Amino acid sequence: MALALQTFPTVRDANAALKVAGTRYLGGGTLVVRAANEGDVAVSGLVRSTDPALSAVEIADGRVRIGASVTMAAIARHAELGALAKAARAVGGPAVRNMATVGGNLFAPAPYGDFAVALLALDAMVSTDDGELPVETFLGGRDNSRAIVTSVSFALPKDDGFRFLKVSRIKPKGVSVLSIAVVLEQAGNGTISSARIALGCMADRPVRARAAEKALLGKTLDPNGIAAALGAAGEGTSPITDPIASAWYRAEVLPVHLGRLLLS
Amino acid sequence: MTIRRGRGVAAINYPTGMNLGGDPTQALVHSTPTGNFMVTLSSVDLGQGMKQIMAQICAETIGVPTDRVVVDTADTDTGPHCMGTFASRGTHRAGNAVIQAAREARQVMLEVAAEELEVNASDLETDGQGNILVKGAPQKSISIFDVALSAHFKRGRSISGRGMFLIPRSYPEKETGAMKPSTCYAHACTVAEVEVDDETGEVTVLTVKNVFEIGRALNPKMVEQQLVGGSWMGISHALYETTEPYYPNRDHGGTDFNQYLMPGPGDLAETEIIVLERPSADGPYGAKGPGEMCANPQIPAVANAVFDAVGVRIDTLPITPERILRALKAQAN
Amino acid sequence: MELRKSYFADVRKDDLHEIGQGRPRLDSPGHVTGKTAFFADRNFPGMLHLKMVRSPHHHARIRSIDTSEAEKHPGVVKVLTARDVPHNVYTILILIQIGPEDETVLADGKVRWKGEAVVAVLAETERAAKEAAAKVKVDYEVLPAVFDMEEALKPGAPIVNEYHGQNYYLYDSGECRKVRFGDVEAGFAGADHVLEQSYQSSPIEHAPTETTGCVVMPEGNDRFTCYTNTQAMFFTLDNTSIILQMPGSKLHFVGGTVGGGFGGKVDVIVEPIAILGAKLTGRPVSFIYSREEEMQISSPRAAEKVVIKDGVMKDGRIIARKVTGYTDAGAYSRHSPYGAQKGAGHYPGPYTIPNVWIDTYCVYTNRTPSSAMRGFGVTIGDFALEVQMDKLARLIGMDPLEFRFINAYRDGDMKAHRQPTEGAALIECMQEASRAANWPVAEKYMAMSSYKKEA
Amino acid sequence: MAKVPVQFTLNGSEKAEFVDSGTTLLNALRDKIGDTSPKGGCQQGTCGACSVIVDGELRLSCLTLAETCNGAAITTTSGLAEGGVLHPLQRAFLDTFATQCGFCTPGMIMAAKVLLDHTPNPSREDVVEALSGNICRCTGYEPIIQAVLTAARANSQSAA
Repeated sequence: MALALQTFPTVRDANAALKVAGTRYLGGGTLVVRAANEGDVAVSGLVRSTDPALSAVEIADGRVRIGASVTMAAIARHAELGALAKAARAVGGPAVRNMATVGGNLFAPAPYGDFAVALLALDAMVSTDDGELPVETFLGGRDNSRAIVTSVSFALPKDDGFRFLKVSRIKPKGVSVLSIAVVLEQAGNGTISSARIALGCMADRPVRARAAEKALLGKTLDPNGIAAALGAAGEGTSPITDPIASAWYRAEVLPVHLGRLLLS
Repeated sequence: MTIRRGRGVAAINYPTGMNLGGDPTQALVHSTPTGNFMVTLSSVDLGQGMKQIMAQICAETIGVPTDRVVVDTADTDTGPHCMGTFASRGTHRAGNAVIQAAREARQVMLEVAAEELEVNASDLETDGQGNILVKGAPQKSISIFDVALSAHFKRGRSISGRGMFLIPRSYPEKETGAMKPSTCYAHACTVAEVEVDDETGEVTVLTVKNVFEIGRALNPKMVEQQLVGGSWMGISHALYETTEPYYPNRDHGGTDFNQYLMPGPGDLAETEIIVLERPSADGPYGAKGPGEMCANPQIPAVANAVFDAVGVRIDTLPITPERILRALKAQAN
Repeated sequence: MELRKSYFADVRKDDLHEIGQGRPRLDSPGHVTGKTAFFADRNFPGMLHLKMVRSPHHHARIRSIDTSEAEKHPGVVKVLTARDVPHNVYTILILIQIGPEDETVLADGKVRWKGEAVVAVLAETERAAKEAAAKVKVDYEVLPAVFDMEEALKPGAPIVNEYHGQNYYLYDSGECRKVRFGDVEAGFAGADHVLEQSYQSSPIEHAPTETTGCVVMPEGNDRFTCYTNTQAMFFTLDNTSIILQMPGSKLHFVGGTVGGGFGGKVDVIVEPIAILGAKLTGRPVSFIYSREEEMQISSPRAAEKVVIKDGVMKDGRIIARKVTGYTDAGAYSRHSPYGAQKGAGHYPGPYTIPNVWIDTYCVYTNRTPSSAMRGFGVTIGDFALEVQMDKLARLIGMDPLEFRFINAYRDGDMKAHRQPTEGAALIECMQEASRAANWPVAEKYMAMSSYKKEA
Repeated sequence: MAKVPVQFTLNGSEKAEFVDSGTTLLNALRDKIGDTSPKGGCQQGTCGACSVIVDGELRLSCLTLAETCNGAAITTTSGLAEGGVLHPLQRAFLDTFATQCGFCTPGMIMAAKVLLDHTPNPSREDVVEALSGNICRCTGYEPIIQAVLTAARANSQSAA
């Protein structure tokens, strides 16, 4: 059977069509068309929606809502999303970034999904027609998620409040050994008042480093201040082993790279 | 974090050809009615530039500019036998066959010219621009265009030649291993300079200085292409490449260019290439085969540089950050 | 790049017109305009697409193959199994009398590596071929597999390939290719230091940007034109002729424009089965490896293990070198027996050593068959040799570059495989490297010459 | 099988074909329209050999469905030369000997063209980033980087 594509103006109709077994949603194509090209015959039909809301970026009252079809390239060049540009540029090469979408990145298995790591640190909300879910909850249940993601939303971090690092063996473009996103708030005396740290490749999907976050509270950003956090960085993680690196290596260098990111 | 710097050297040689199997290649050369030359082969151009080099070799031998030569390869209905493009044999074997074929064609061409000019063929020479001149009396000349027309339409001659180059098979002596595995050897010496991050095991190759001795650079620009690309591949082999990252465990083999690692355009070492030419006795215009050799010396040079930088030996390829980090941790204990 | 014309100027005449000129490549205009015709750029009406059903097991007995559902799948035109292949058991180097035939075009009763071809499906579209391939049912009895060369050589190891009967290639010289020169044990006994070290590599992929493949057109005259990216036209034609029991006059191969090879396209893998498909269907057939197949199914550079034992004197002379090399052929020979033997002819490297002992083994394991790659039989050996040289120099407290000058071969020196050295140039390469890298060595080394007469 | 219409401009000329639904742009261009300049190196989006320009943006034609390009303006390497005169990038690839096997070349030229269209005077880092999705196994990249920088210089000189 050919791989038929159905196009719907509304997400609602697309959601209905997705109920057919073997049907997958077509975002940028970097995951699902690749799977079909590689012989995944379980993919028998594709559905997409041309709803303009999926391609919108709205910024109001310090919060941003990014439509699920917005590409990494669009985020990277968006004047008001400069803080996120580094994370968006971490995905693929130029052509991939022109295709890969925010919605698709939420489904990308490790070592892919670097932007989802950023969304996790930003504590984003993921919207579908069924409602909104915290990104962490969404990622946990993504394997069984059938509803089309329509947008993600989060509070825009302050200029220096968001840090992102992708460690890759190949430059400038390569998949992750690991990626780290950090959202920090500091009190007037410089001590850390709030910290969210998200990790890529430290499990099959992005995970929070809660022990490290906790260990940063009340500390200053210097080698002594972050030492406990680095020691706890790997707690609760189960790094992947793949052709890029072993779980052992990822676990070994996570504190090194987290330390460099925090002190950068 | 400490970035440690080190440098390493390696020197190698590399055999041309596959003498242990017997190593023939044949070529045909003929002229068209207007004095262009067709080289017919079944040799394969993998991107290294076989077609261009065979054209230059034929042109040099016949005595015409390269743009007067067309290379027709590889069609088994028309091209005579070639073992194939491997074992650094393409230029060497096919080049020798083309020279022989072109010499035979040149001889006919000079004979026809001699008849037209009413001199002895042995008194003629080519000027490399498409003319045949009488030695010592260059005002007496004829164009190869006119010679070819004469051969085809007046004299009934075929300006053509057959070339065959065969290295007979060498059978290794059972007990001593006495054998002739190759015809000639190319040489290289590489010095690599690296930085190693001793907290992550990551290696950056800063510079590679490669000296290659390749017999004769038939086309220096194309030699440069191969040597630069080969040097990159050598570094790639040293630090990145494997289809079985956990060998001999078969799991986690890469299936795409994201998982199969090679240095990207942002990972390039500053690369210097110096070429020496000691013409080989049996190569076409002295050429040896540099295409494979050029990717070898960087591997041990980088390995030795890593040791020089951080004092650990990684004797297993590729020299990954993980292997270095494990060795550094073992060293610290 | 710089040409250093001062070296060897006395033996070289630079009086040529076309040779030595950096002429533009006549193929480049086609490349930059996208007009160069690679094999896959030929598309014929009615062309069928061939997809391979591959073994999911490293080593297994095939109890049964059921292709009935696949044959009924819409768009499927032909399904091929071992019994369709006239001469199914072959080996590439039989053309130069290096046997035995040890590999199946399509698996017959057994698979010996994960990814081995079992059933070929020809369909109107790639999609239909893939869907039908998924419907082929193969009943396997999984057998113990061996992946480690040392394990494979132990008594009682699972036999990988019955056509050999043991897990190594049997040369006329026995279980390995041997080189014996001088008295290596006496050399070790007289050495100031003896150093034995072991080196290891894993398989490496050629990774050409164009994957292996061919397009076959049945002509009206009972001949078959095969557009291919093989690196060896007649090697492929002649092997195809044997496999298909078809006179070579029926076969017409067109190639010579290849999107990178690096040794990865010397195996005869895609052409015979594609031509068979074209013969049995009367239709054009395309068989092009996916990138995954190129990465994991096509032959890689063999993994190698190299053990080097050296005897060295305090003054820097290496007086004995023993090398034991192991080439991991995977499940079938392909070119590996040649590569292992080429290694025997390459050791002990470009150095003059009076006592040499070399054993090179070609070992079978249950992995993707390996074959030739750029530097075949030499690349990993050079890694081992040159790291060993670095270790030896440091062991005796000598500069690594100077240490190489002391041992470098020169014209007339007898090599271990009993050929006198001709045309040496190692010393000059090292001298130039010393200058270029600002790595000074003693003046006496800069005064040396490969001609073996000191300047 | 359901056929769907695809209609777009390719290098300035109108193209209309019926293809199987789900056909990639790469296959539509190569098999239906006969433009074989985009190459299928992986069909995974990891090699860049199939790169084309769709409405000014670099795309991987192997992961783009042809029917999603209706109404688009598509540029491929085969359409760059005008009246037999090579595009400055093509000229530069020749002059710097930046092609060996040539299989990656059309994709490289596409990636470079998008860069120069937006950034006429790129830095080396810009070039490296622009080529980062394209694999070359022959050249070691340096000659290709030099080709793009050379083309940029030629452009700025001819504009001056």
